[in-house]
Amino acid sequence: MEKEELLQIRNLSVDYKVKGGYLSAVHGVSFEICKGEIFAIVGESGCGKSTIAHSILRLLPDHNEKISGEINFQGQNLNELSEKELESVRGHKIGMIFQNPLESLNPVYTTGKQVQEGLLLDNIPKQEAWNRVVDLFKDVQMPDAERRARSFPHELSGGMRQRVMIAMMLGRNPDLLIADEPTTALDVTVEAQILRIIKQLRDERNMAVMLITHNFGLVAEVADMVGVMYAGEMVETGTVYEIFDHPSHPYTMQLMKALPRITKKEGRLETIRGAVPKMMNHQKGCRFANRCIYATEKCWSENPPVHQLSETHSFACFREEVSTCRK
Amino acid sequence: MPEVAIEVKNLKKYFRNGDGTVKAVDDVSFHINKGEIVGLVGESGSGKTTLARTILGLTKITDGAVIFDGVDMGKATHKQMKELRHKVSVVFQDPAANLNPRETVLSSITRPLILQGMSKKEAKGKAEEALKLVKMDSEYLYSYPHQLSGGQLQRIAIARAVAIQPQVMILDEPTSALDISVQAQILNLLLELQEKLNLTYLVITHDLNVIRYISDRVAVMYLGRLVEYGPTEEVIGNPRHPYTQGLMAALPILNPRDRDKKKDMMVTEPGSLIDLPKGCHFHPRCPYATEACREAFPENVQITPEYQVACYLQQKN
Amino acid sequence: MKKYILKKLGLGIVLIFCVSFLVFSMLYMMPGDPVTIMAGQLAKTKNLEGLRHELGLDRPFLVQYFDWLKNVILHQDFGLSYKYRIDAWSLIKTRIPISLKLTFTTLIIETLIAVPLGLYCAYKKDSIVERVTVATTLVFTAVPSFWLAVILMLVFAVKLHWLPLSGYETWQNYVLPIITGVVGGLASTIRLTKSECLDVMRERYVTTAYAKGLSKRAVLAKHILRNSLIVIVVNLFLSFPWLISGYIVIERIFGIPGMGNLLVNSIVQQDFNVIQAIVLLITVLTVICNILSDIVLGLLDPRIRISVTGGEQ
Amino acid sequence: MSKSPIKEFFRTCYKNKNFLIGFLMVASVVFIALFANQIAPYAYDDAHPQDILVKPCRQYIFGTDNMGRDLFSRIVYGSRIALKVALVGAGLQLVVGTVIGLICGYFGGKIDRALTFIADLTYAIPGMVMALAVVTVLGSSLMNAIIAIAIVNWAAYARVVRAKAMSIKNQAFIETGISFGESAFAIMFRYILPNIIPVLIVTVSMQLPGTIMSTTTLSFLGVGSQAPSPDWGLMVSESINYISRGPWVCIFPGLALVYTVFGFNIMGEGLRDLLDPKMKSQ
Repeated sequence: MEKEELLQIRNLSVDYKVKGGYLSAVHGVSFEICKGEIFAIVGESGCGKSTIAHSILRLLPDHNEKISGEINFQGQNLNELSEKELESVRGHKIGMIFQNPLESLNPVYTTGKQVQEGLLLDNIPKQEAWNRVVDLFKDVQMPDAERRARSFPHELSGGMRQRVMIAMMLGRNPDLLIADEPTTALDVTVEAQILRIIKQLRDERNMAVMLITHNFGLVAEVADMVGVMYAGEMVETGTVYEIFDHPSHPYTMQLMKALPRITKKEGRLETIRGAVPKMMNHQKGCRFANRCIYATEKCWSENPPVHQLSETHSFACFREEVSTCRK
Repeated sequence: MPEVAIEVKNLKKYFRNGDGTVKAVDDVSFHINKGEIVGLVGESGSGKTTLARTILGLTKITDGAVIFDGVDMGKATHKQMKELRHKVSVVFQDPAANLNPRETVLSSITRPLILQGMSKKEAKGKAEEALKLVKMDSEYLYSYPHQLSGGQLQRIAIARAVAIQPQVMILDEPTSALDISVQAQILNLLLELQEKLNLTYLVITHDLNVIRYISDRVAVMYLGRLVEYGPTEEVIGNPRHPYTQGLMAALPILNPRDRDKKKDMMVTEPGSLIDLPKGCHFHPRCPYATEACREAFPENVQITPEYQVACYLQQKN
Repeated sequence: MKKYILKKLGLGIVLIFCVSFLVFSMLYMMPGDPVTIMAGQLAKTKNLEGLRHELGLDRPFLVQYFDWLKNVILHQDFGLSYKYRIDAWSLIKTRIPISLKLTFTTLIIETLIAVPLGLYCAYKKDSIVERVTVATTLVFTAVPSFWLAVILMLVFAVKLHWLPLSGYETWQNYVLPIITGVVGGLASTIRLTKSECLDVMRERYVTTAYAKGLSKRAVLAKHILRNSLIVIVVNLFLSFPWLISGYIVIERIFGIPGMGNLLVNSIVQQDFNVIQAIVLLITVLTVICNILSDIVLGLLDPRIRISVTGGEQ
Repeated sequence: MSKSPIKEFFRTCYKNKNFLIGFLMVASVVFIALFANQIAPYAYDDAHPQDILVKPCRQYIFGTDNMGRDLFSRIVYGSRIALKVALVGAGLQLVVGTVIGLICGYFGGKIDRALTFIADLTYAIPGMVMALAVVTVLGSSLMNAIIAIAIVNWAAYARVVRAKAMSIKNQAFIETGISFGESAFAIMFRYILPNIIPVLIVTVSMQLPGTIMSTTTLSFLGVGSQAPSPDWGLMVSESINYISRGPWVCIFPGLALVYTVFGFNIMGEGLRDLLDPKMKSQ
């Protein structure tokens, strides 16, 4: 299958201004997303995965951040666009949904109206836009679509609200959907439903999805490609099978063994010692060094090199003898 | 015959809500054996947290009984209740909210001991011991909660729960707010403590993988009713109640190779306690629903003494 | 929605009754004896008894209360003013329009200045206009209106002779009182508008609106403004009674014969029936404003409509 | 980790200019009140019949009033009244409001409904009207004025405390406390109260300027402090009768009041920024 690159991120860094310097939320992250691909960015809280998602459309809530690097999307570097130019990308080319669907919807408008609002940006008649809204609601398998379009957000369940969000962002046929922890606030059964909808829409529309999550279950379920984040850096990328079958970065390796896949009768989970450090942007060395069981002198002073294991699989570490951990 | 730690009989907990009543826990009966780890699962609004709060004596029982060491909590005298409070302890989900932000770790751990009538000095010794049990340095005794990480806070909450030497510990989503690497630490710690101190756990969580890892038996709740309760392998691997089947189909796989395993997922919207259907609460979503299901809630079917299912399908077999 | 309004109305009526009882009993229990005040110090004891009987003040408390209430509701009869020896209602009647005129004008002017300014400050945060406004409002909140009134009077009436010192016949008489009133309420309205607007700007749904591709202008008009309007409009209604209260002092200083002025005079002269009537009247006004604000809130915020009429949550 | 509280205090001041300025202004008023005897050249009721309505000059830096009393001395002594109002008034409101708010928030149910209704009742009568009614019953004096304002204002504290207590009471550490047998009293005062102190400080700082102003307004209306008290409000009120002959008698007490209230105001503003990051930048 021929892959066509859609989004290319090169050396993206995001620093937050804090007293006494810059806090490095994201550092030197590079990856590509191809058309029709689900790319999952996975990592623990505070690893900067959400910051990446928000910086692509420049939607970070504070305005004291500094974004550097390239965000190449369909021949444009989004990081260099003006606010006005970016407006034509948002919603139109790239849609985004968020963790808490209730907070993400305006409580004073009906859900249908909020979806319609985006559609009207394409200068279509109101009635046509409304018909599209109902169609979209049906696309996201909203029960009783017509009536739900006239409901207010707080009258809907969590799962339905997230469907509204998806409908809203799909309305203008974007090429990329960024989903920031889309199911975290939802029950497992609802989570499964939402995931299935996202997958289906990807299949039907050949839309790429950037899925931000801390949940490896979601990754295993839907992702094609995975990027593992740790403390603001992307330590390993690969296909979902490469990551789960042959984790190569020490962090990914240990994380895989910490997943509760077994029962207590079969053994104990492995744990990772220590805690995530806070990174200021002038610090050098591998950010995982303090918790790594393989750490050497070099890890503290130099940035680790990137190893390319296959066309798709790469990781950043001084250790090269990955074959040993391939069971 | 294993010894019973807690027995819940026809427990009901109703709340008044504007015009109507909300049956948060309705006619729930089950027992937990000593030394057992029981996982309680269910979607939000299933009543699992209310059940835990009732067992903890945080909320008044509407009807039924929670029997603990032969004493019915609903009818316990003030003195009996005081004793009971030392036999159950609890750890909640949110590490940051588990400890009083204005108290030191020492004060947080020793407070329940002092309430039991222990001297301050003795209590401090116990606190040090408890910290050792959860593998933390005693220097943390003088820290305030905001100086500690989520994992550390959860360890301290566990230390406090263990320090009073309870028979039963209720763990309400103990790892939901934690990262995977820390979650594994806490789960292992809980297992270790359970073996060492011969504790009984009731673990409430929505994370089915966690339940599979640590529990001996699993209880499944749906809209205030206990629908299935039995050994973990059976309930997760071969669920009998249609709701449990749907729930387990949604169990997140932790290996992409499992993607293609066929699943019958529930496509319906979750029900709501506000608008309960007559009969079995699950029948509007149930593919096997019959006339009987719409009439009355099914009785519990005892498959083995340790395995119960509330479904008409099981009655026929 | 209907149920919601009825509920608020019912609560309002209960409140008014409670206040009427409270006010009546408070004044009943106080140390001064109205009959003595009315008859003067020199009256004979026997005459006092007669007068007391005539006024019905020797009956049990509850009987007096219900009698009073009945007269108030059926005949707008609040009893006699002990001081002026005329019907309290006819004394007050002429004063109501004066006070209302003042408060309405003030409210309108204040809103026209404060709301746009507050919105501007939120939108252009850290601009010079914002900084100046913040500093000015801080100073304004520290200036008591009685002093401001006196200073204004000193400068514009006594020294410059631009405006009359006191009275209520011409429009010039109202300029200084209204300025005082506007300044008094300006600061809090500006702050409220600004902070509410800033709060809304931080909401998640504003991010969603941007993510949809809306322009900055559209987000501001359709989402930020619309949502912050809820609190701003509600506040508008709630500030009305607050203004009436503020005008007690201002009316007194500028010698405007409104309700406030009469209230203070009646308190000094212990003219109970008049006090009761005015307090009750102002309470009714306040309760009406509260109910109106609740209704407006329900109209503007669908969450409230539904929560009361029994939807989910 | 554990810096000395004094150092911490100065660091805080450095960070927040509003608080620093406000604090210095309030401190200066406190200083003047404490050392009024040393600072004021005359007693506050010391009349000089030969020096009636003297303009500000070297002998009387703020001039004299219609009875020949030194205005400067009266204003200096008046600071004591202002601070008494602040201290006693805010203290009264704080204690009553906090206790009632805690009880409502913690117990909920019928007690809560009853007390909330009473609070609603006080909200249904505009503050100044209510205060005037109370003073009518109690009689005119400074203390009664303070009590009247407290009756008007306690509900503001109770509301804040109640809301906060309700949000805290379902937190895990409180449920845990109850589960191991804490009494209701201990839960309220050992668990909830320490955690709402920042909110209380913010509330006091917001209510205090208003309390001083309202009480002074009552004095101005003649139902608070009585002559010859050097209450700033009363002084302004007395000056109206001869305002064209001695405008300074009206100007200076007012300025003193504005200075004091402004000090409390921006100190509160600063405190709010420091203690309640959510209310920041409002």
